[in-house]
Amino acid sequence: MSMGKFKKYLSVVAVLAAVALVVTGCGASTTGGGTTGGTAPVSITIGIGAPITQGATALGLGMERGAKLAIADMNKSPEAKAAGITFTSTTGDDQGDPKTGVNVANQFASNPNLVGVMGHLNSGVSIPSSAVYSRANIVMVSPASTNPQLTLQGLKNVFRVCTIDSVQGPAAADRATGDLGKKAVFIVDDSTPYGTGLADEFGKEFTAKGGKVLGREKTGDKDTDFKALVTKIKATNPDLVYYGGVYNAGALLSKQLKDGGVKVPMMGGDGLYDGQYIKLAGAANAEGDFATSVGLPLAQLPAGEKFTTEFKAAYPNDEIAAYDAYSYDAATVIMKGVLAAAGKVTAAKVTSPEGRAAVIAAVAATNYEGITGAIAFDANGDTTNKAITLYVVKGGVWIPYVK
Amino acid sequence: MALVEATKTTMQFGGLKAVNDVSMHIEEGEIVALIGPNGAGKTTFFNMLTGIYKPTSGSLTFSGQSVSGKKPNQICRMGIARTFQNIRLFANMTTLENVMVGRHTRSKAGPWQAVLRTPGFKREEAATVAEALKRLQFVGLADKANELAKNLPYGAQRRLEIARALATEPQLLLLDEPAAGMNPQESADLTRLIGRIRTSGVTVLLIEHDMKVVMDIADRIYVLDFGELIAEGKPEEIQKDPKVIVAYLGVGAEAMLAQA
Amino acid sequence: MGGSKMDIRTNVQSGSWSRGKIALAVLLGVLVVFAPVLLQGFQTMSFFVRVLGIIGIYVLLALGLNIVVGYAGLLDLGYVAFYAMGAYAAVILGEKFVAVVQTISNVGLRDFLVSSQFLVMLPVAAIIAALTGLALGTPVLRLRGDYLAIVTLGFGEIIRILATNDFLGLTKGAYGMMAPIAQPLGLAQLQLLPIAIPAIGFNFIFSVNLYWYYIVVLLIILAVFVVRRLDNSRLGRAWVAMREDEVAASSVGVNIMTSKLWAFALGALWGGLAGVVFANAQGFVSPESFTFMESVFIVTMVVLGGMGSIPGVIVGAALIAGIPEMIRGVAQSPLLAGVIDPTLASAISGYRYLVFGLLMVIMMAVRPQGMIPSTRRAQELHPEDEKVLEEEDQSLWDLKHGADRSEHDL
Amino acid sequence: MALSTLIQQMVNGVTLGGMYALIALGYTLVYGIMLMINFAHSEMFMAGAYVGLFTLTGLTNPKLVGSGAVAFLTKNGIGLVLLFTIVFLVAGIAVGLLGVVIERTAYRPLRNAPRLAPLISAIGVSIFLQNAVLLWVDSKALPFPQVFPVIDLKIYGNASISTLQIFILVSVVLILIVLDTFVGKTRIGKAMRATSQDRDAAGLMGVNINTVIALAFFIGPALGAVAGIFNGMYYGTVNWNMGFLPGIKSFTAAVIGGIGNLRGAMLGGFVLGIIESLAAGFLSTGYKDVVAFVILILVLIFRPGGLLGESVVEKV
Repeated sequence: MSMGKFKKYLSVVAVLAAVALVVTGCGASTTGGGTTGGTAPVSITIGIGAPITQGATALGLGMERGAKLAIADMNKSPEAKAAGITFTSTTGDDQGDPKTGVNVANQFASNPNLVGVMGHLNSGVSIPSSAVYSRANIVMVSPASTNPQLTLQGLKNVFRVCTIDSVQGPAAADRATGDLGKKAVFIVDDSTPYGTGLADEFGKEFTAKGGKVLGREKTGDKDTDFKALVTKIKATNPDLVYYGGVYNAGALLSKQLKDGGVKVPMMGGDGLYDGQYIKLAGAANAEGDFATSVGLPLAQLPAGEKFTTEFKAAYPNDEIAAYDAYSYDAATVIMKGVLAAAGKVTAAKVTSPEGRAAVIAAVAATNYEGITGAIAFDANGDTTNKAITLYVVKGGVWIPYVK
Repeated sequence: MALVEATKTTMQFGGLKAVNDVSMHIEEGEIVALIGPNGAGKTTFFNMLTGIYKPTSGSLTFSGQSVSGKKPNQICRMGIARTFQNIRLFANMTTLENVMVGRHTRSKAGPWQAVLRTPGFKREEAATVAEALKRLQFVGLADKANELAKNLPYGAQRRLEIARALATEPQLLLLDEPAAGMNPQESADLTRLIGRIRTSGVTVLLIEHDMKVVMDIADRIYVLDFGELIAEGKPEEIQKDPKVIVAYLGVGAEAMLAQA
Repeated sequence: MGGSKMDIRTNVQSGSWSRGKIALAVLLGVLVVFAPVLLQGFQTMSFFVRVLGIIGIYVLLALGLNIVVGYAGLLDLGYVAFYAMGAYAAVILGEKFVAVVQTISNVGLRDFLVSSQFLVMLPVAAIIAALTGLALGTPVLRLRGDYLAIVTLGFGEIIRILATNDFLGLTKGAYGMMAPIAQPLGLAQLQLLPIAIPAIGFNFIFSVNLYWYYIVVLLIILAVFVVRRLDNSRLGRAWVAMREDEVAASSVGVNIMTSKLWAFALGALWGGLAGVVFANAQGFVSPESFTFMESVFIVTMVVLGGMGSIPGVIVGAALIAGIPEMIRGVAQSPLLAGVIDPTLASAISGYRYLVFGLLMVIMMAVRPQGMIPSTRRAQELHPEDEKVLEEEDQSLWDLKHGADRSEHDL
Repeated sequence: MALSTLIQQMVNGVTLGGMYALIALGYTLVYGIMLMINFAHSEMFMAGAYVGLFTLTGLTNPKLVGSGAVAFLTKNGIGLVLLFTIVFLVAGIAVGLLGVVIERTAYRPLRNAPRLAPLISAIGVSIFLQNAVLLWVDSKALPFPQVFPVIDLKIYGNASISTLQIFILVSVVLILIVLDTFVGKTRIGKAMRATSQDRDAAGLMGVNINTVIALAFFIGPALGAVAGIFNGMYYGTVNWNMGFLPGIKSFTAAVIGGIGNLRGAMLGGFVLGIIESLAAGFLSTGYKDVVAFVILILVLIFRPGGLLGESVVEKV
């Protein structure tokens, strides 16, 4: 009996030992190889941190698409060729889970060729991960995390190309009370940091502009049943419903509002600004709903048209999701920073500590016209592009709202 | 004062009165048997006395204190221990451990002492082992201390259950069909064991179908039938009671009783 | 008297350790202590230190839940509630503690106290979690097994929803809360001693990840020590007895409620401790870390590893928390950059949960008693003893209420 | 609060509760017979919604069935009845068979294993199925086409009930009556009840236990699939992780009603649906689940066997 047991233990140990040997052995044989580069192009890796298999996967996959498109574009560009740099990407599936996200961050940090991370989606993931990147001198540009805390930590390496809630929420409230002439709103959020923040900020400004907040409710981002809420909203008789959240649940709320006889538009932030929103809610239900989004409409920007065409060519089966374009820009910002740093410290030294510092400095000094508009960062790392566009669903598509 | 005093005790399940208006008493030092056909309410009476059921009406006292509404473990602490009709040992604990669990109310070390292994804890554990071994010796299982309870032969399992009950240091021991499934030799051993238990100062209340055991050892007998007490008395009186013979054994069974 | 005290209860635990076992323990100990140093030293491997730290937190959680599920036989599907209590207590009270300490004028003392706040929070959170366990247990432990499972599930959800709704203004709702400080006690000093062997690319600096890894390991050692001693005590025997036969245990004097409450409180305590470490290692706490699926994963660790078996539970937790990360780590490791096509690598890591689900099914079919079952449990759960199981499995509740179906023990 | 609002909330709650009741039946059937919590049941609901969606999309695709047929099926009354009959039958049978296959492969080998083993296996199945849909079908939520003609009917003041809600409610009640009769009156139904009382004794009396178990694993998932389609029609989308929340809610409903008891599951479903709607409507949406779980705890403390559970009958 004890012999069998002993054997069992022994086999466990043997496996562990083998793993340890393989792991350390590999580590010894390859480390240090990454940074030496002669005339051959230097390979620089960009981490893509997004929820791929769990969490808001539709948005996460969009982020991956956008970033990969940007990398492919950049690799074709004369600047990259001139600098002798090829960009590659590695996707870290953070599952929208903070703990897994930090694992991903640590994995990125353990990659000697990785100098920048395009990510993450959820603020709950971005905040703890940003500390890891800071320790490893990795620049992080989030296309989607809007929680103000992210850039208030005093970390020099953290940036975002999306606006924070305190810009988008009030802007939406201004449009709602101004152009749209709305006076009484019912506010709903999805209990995520994004949705809650947006809804909070919208409510504050809406009240400040003389509007009335009739009610404020929290729902879950995976909820499907809003019927009871709709009945409650209906009883308060609002002329607008504001939803802080993402289109998955938001579309359902819009549909159920209209089904339940609340025939007033629903309004939300960039989380709703997605073609899928109209599909899920049904074009008739979504008709007349509003969403704000950062920057100017793609069609109005010189690069927008090009992005749309390229996107269609690369991903014929997919539609542009909420953060595809931001992710394209976020990745581009990082790569431009890398190229600028390469100009200062040479391509081979980009992954060295001084190179990394140069990348961060270059990203901080970003000033470029991206897909989503002009991108530059303030002292905290927030985008200075505070242009917010109001979109409306008309004829089954999102179009910029014109009074 | 009687050790156990049941006054008009009734246990009702829905429309069925499993025990109906039963009054009985057990004096200290006695061996009392409770007999009756299957379904007469004997085990129900045990279950009331050990806190598994709460009597619907009537009173049930032990040493002058009501047991009604008390939990099994509280009643155990008061000094009543029992065995079960279908042996209910902790099958995957060793023989010794089974008896050690019986020392639960007689020991008090809490988790903190256990974690810190305080001198008090060590003393108590040693005492628990010693006391448990004593009980095992008493029932003749000391040599099987490290065997798993479920691996013991049937008769030994019965004795182990008794040892476990005795480890709680009861004043009253309830035995539910202890001789069930035993051969005559084992029954005889059991009878002697019950005698020794009484000698050690423990009162015994016994449910038993084996009339030989009952007649050999019981000081008094109560007879239940359909939840009602139909007779009470010394073995020889019961043997002759026509009500018992008819209700319990059926007409024409006198011969069998005479044999016993 | 029968056997000497040494060979008593050999069935449950062996009193003396064989030489092989000692060698094994030493080897394991060396691995646990030094392997992370090696991993940390090679940059490409350094992220495994973080993964090991997370695995450690799950080991701690699984050891705690094992007291409830493995020893007392109570299915708790809301264990994550205690983990959340610990994490939130660490952040909320830690912040208060730091605020108070900041007023001390002696700089050295102040800095020392600030950096050691998590040490203060460990016992505080453990007590809060244990008290929560008691508070939950008192009304619900009377319930039968499956009813208890759903009530604990509900409790876990209630805690998460309260946190999400910023209950009493304590939790900042969905925004989440930053941990009070970044630099724990002694880390700065440890970082003053780098080890570098450039020839093999070894470059070791004591990282934050390594710091929390060692803290977790210390807590695990403490947990194993405590749990072993509990198992082998009056309370531990009461748990086994209760699990085997509630009616019989109760009739020989075991107070079922008290024993269950102890199991609940002592189990919850480790959840609270794990929460403190998580909050500090993560630096940020938000409700999304404490979902029902977390509870499910912890139960899975206990069952897959082997209920009631300390090595089993440890291995179970390590594998379940580790496998998906390992698959990801290996598939996406820059080491394999040239070997595996990146698309294939991300496809592999995309399939890891599918494979994981399949493995759970296969594992249960092949080894339902868990990978390393406890000696007793293995006997208890031997399929041949089906009949015995069914007879024993009546609980006090059934007997009292005359339930017609036998209520299986876990 | 206006009476019409209260009535509207009751309508909402009863519809939601009807769907919970259907799913809860699956939990309770399996629990009654196997004494196991079929954790993968929520995925039956999800699978049902997907199969229903694909069948419906297929049957309304002119390229597949011809535009004449599509017009008949979607515009004509008889056509609609036929269309939905096919959709529900296909999904019910497909998912029912899936349930049987899962029982065969994942649970049957574990019949004599420790109690928690099937639970873990079920969790594994659940994770597998979710990821299978995520990887092989679509990671995005898919819209559920609105073929069913939805018309709102005023009932009192502002309160109204839609034809879809009526359809769901009537169907649920019919299903419940049929199932109750089936289990109460038919031979195989009696065999199921006998098995749930005492599996061994039923086996000795000549009941084929495997047939009964397979049947429970067919009916439960089939009902779950029906609920999944209702869910898709009612809310308009399907999603790979849509089963999770209704899954725990329905399990809660089954326990509130008294797990193992069919009528209990039905009652529990409606009770939970109504509580949720009232809590969301009159207290706060954010706390509606807290209210639901607190009610659950209270029910169990005061009626430990659930509303229609075993504690009602006390016997020896």
